Amino acid sequence: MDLRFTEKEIAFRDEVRAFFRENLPESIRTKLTLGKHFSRDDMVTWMRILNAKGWAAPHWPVEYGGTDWDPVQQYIFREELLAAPAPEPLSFGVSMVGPVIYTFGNQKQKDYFLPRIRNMDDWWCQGFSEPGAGSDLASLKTRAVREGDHYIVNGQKTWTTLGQHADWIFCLVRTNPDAPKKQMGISFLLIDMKSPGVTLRPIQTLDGGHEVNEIFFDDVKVPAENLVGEENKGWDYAKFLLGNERTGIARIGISKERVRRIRRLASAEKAGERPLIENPRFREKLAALEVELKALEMTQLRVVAEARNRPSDKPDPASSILKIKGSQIQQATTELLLDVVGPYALPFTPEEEGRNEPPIGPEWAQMIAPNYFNTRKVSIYGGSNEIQKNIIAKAILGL
Amino acid sequence: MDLRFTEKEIAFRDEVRAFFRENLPESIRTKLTLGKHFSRDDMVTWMRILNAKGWAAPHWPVEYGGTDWDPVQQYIFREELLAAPAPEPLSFGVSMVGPVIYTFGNQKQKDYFLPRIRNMDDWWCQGFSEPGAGSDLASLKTRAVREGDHYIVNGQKTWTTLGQHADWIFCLVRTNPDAPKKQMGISFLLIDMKSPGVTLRPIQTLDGGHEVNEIFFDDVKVPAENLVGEENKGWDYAKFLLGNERTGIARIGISKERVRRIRRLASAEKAGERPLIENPRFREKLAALEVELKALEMTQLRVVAEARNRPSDKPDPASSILKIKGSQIQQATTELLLDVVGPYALPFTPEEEGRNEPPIGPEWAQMIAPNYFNTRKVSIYGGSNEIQKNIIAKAILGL
Amino acid sequence: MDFDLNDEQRMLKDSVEKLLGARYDFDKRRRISDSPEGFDREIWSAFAEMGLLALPFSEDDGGMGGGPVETMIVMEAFGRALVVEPYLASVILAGGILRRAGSPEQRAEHIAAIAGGETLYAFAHHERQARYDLHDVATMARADGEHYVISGEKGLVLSGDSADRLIVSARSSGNQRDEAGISLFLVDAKAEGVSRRGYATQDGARGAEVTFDNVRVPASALIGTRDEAFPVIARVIEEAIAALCAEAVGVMADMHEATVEYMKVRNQFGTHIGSFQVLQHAAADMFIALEQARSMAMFASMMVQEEDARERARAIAASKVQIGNSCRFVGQNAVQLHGGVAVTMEYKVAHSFKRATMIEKLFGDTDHYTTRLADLGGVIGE
Amino acid sequence: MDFDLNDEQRMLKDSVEKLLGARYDFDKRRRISDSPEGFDREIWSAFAEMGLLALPFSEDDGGMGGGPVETMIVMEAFGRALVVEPYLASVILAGGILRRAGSPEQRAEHIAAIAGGETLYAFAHHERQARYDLHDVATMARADGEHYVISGEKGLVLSGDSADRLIVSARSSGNQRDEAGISLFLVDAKAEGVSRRGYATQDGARGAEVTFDNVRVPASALIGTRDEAFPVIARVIEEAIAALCAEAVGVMADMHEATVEYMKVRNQFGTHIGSFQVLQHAAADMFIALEQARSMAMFASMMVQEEDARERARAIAASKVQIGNSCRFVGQNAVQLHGGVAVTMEYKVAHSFKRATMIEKLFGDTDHYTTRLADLGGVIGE
Repeated sequence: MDLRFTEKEIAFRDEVRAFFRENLPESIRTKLTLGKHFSRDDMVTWMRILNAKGWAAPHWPVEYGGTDWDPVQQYIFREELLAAPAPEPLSFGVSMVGPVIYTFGNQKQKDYFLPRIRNMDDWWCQGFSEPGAGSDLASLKTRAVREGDHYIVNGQKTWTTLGQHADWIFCLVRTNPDAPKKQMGISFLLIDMKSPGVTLRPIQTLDGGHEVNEIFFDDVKVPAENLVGEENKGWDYAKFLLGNERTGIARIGISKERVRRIRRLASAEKAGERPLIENPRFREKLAALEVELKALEMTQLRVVAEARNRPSDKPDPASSILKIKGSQIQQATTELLLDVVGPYALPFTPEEEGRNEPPIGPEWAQMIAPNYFNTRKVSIYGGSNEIQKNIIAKAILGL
Repeated sequence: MDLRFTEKEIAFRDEVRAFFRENLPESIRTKLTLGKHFSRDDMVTWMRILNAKGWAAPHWPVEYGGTDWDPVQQYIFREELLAAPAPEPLSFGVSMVGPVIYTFGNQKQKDYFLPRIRNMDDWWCQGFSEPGAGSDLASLKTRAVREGDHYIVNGQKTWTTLGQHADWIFCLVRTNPDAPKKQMGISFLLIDMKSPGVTLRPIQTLDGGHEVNEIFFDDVKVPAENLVGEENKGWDYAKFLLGNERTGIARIGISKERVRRIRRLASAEKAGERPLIENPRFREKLAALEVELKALEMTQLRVVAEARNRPSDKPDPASSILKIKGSQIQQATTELLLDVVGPYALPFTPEEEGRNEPPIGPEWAQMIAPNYFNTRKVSIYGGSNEIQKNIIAKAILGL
Repeated sequence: MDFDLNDEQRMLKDSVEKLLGARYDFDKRRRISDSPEGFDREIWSAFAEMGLLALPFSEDDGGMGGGPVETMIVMEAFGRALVVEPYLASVILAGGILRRAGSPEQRAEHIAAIAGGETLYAFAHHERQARYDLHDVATMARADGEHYVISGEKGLVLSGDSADRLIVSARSSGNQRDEAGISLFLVDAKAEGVSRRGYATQDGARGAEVTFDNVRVPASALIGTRDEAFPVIARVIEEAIAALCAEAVGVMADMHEATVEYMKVRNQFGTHIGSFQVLQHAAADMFIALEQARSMAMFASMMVQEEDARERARAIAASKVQIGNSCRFVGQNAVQLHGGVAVTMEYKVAHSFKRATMIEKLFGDTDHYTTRLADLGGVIGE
Repeated sequence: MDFDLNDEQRMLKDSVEKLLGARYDFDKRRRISDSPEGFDREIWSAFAEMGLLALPFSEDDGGMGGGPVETMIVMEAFGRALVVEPYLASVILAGGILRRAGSPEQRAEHIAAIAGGETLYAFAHHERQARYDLHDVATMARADGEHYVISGEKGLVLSGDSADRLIVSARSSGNQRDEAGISLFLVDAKAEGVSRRGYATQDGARGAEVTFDNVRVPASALIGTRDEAFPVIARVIEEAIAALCAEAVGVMADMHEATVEYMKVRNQFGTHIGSFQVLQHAAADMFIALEQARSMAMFASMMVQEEDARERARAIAASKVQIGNSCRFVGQNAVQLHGGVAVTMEYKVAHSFKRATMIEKLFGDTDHYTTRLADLGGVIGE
């Protein structure tokens, strides 16, 4: 047992860190530091920089353009990326549909889609959630009926993140409504967003942003060749996909970057005659949060190290800890930022490209309340924290 | 709406406070201030002082030796008593079996038992809980079989508080094992502890004290005249009794007394060069707890004031708030005391009557860890906090 | 001790709730908030007609002679409906200053104007560097013969963009963080040298940055005693906090009811989510937090009248701490129990959550008042 | 990075667990704790035979050359079994002092004695007024020719009542709260002027108050450099904290397992209580707290070797905070989920809860280390 990084791992970390320092465009870094949203172009630019280096999808098998990094290297890469802070590679492509395609798709699908995902030639979005379903994903209602070499799709998806930028959507659709269990009779379909009958309605989120959408399918014709794997087996692929999603969901790198930012801002911001960071109550809240974050980092490393000994299609149920604690800590960092900004949390300045006016209050204060509001979602999505505790109780504790 | 006490209420409070100041034996007050247990004699002495004044059972109807105080006065009396700090009148007599007897008992039972309860001629204990039942009280197994003018009782009770001092025990016993529901077929029986076949086994609690007992009934002959009310209706009487128990369960007076004690001790105890009370972290924890306590006091007053408009046999489900928050705050006060004492929580000095040796460490530190341990029970007994939340969800929120 | 409303108070409660029920549903509120002025002058007139704008003023000043309990009733109803009209700014803050410190002439003129509803007032006090310290005032008021000349910047002027008149705090002597040396002035919002930049607030209301560039006012614009405004400001902010506590109770009660209702109708895994014990207990915990807050809002309303300044300060600090903790707990749990829908602007609970969050921050946050309460020796007393 | 035990470590773990499984069940532990000495010399001999008492000492000193990971393995197993034998006192504390500061002669004699198990050592350091400040030492050591004369009172001497030899900290120069000026001495527990009052501790182990009344020791009793003992003491306490963290993990893991098992067999309302979702989530929350503590116990074991004193101090402070929080949470919930049975001495969980509570308090509590970590600038770093 040696919990320190090896020299090789440290060298790898330094290489990754240097690459991000030298290649991440400054304008993107600044947006992330201020908690602002990046644009479609920002994401495409960044993905192509990573792809040119061979790092757009490092966890993919080498034959599909991935790397041979072990779980610890994958972890280091990801955390350095978040701490830079750089945008995460768009997960809908590289972390969700990509692995489903290379694991369950046919050769033609692999050849066509995988390189385009890595290079962000296609922007993907996810069509799983439906208005009536929520955490009970399998109760979805969107129908796909086979007619000759096409499916005709009707229904509605919701919470489609960044769907407004998307070229393609991967969907769970019901192909057999008479299956004995709701998890059966679901298929995994790839749909071109430009298909006639696809319409998108933006959902304005409580932070004032436009990040998620509703998507309506009205007699949409989808070529049968866009079915992934077997018909009616889609639930298996979805479970595989959601298992992958849980990896790295702790987002330790983001929280570390925020903790550093809190310390920086609180050193500059005065509370009374002295910097806020010297206020005992504030500094001790920060220290207490750092303890939880450090503990979670160690827990994450344990799960990562354990992954070396695990079959990759069996996600560790302990990763539910990462989701629960990770989301709680992310939320706590936004609360502490709210404490830092104090009364200047109040003004609301909508993000607009090309705005010339100076903001109300300090520039760094603009996005703090919206980030706090918006971060409430992290304990809801990707399997709510209540669902995660059910998983721990059942899968780990046997209750 | 006027949330202040009226002048009449203030005068009443002053009268009560003065009576306690003048009549509570100093040795008893000191024991309570140090978190020590008082003896049987202490309790009898104190109850007789109260009874002489007519205050042994103030919430009883005047005809049975109670007072005509309204709920606010009852509240004031009780809180002044706890804050003195004086021992609470033994609840098993005046708050539990007493009201059951005067509400459901026959004239002979009233005439005999009620004056003896007030004057503590009889020490009562409670025989409800059984080893297998816990929060599911109605699943009790102790049997009583009618034979002529007697019942023959067999079974076991547990968690019998201060049973070692008791002259009488009131029991729930199963008289009809074939009743269609477990709540039916239960009767309420008064049993002389000196009856042949009653044995008592002390349970040592985790604080090292002897407060609770197991009681075994082995063919105990109980005269049928000791049945309260009707046979097989005991569950109704128990519910009535438990509803009464919830009143005043917040024990605000105890917590107030402890908060003051914490402030006093922390002003004397040094942490580094300065008194602990000047440590920002400590003092702010105390302040935060005081806020919760003050809020609970106001909530309690609201429930008390509301009680003026409520039928007395319908306990306010909002009293579940008092139980939950009250127990949490009681526990929090013992945690803060543990913070005050610091490393000197460690030595364990069993309480022994007539011990001559000085204690290890300061006298005031002796009972702090035991009190902390023992106070864990308050969120378990009297309907655990989980049960109370079920009550709120169902009875108030309609879930 | 008596927690019941008297007949008049019950009538007040009924009529405010009826008005808002009929004319201030969630859709209407969204439209009002999105409108250019960010509030509705017709509703404001209705408030005036009902006497709400005259409520806390003495009958001698042409008011209704209401006390803190009456304000509590109105603010709780406003909280439920998420009212964005400038009641806090014009009636409680500016009105409070005038009521407590205005000369008979000032009171005659301005309280009538506030109560009538045609003229809007705002209190320009908070400055960027002050954070939560009421005595931190850098704006200067220089005496110049029979006039004062005011210069400085006020950052968070609630409802300041639509106000016709501003009450400005400025330093007439002493150093930036002295309690002594602060004075209050009445300034026309369109006076020369006053410039404003209005903005929306996170919770759908309005604020303004106001800059005073050598604004010249006559000596008669001084409210109260020169250099001695601080106690007045502190007292009025205490009244505003008591009002906010009541508003918060309304916001939370509405969120809690909406959550419980949602739990009864939202189905997942083949049953309504209200049947899951974990969610039931979360709703019970929210209820407890709400009731504890309600208790402390009542306590604040009672104690804001207390004449002993230290006792009053303890009570207000304690109330703000409880309200802040409850706002955070109830708000976060309301969002969590609703799930995805609560993070969209289409559900009221998102707006309520934002208002609850901002109430936490207004006039000093939970940390600020916890520290202050500790400095004051707690709220339980000897 | 590698979280796996190597073969030797796995063997160590297996053999300690096997020994305790066979000879240290809960009934045995109660009997041992209730015995006059409060520990079992036969078990102690078994520990010695297994090499546990020699574990952390270098092979040059006749030890096994184990590091913090080996100590972690042993302490976690001790925590599960609630071992009351004086391992912390004799091996970790007194042994640590000798290992780090003893002269070759002292090490040769005393480390062999500790490792052999016949002689028991204790560390007499803590004084009543010191609270959690390691540098607060009022006990005096006055030089007198070739001797030192020691006078003072030590309050919390862990396992001090059975110790044969005491390592005593005393002030040889400076003021009571100076870091400089503290020295360490080896004193025979039966030396003239030493008086002891043994006591039981809340968690079923033993301690002693030790009074030194002009106790005369030769200069050769000095351990390490005169006046410069503080860094040694601080370092050894850090090692003791890392060991305690591991013990706490064992205590908590056992409580958690017992709770989950109890939930599976305890029936109420016609079903096992483990079927109630609220209790399931409580058990899940306990599990999270336990795993977070386990992570930090590993972190402490790794970082206790770190040579940068500031980094080491941050890591130890952070670990103690996490352990303290987890101990409280897991302990309180274990009791709550067990219900009544857990507040009796007849259930192991009550004893585990008490040990967990005392671990929180030992060598500085959660508040103490939270403040300290804040002073050190946190644990996340730049």
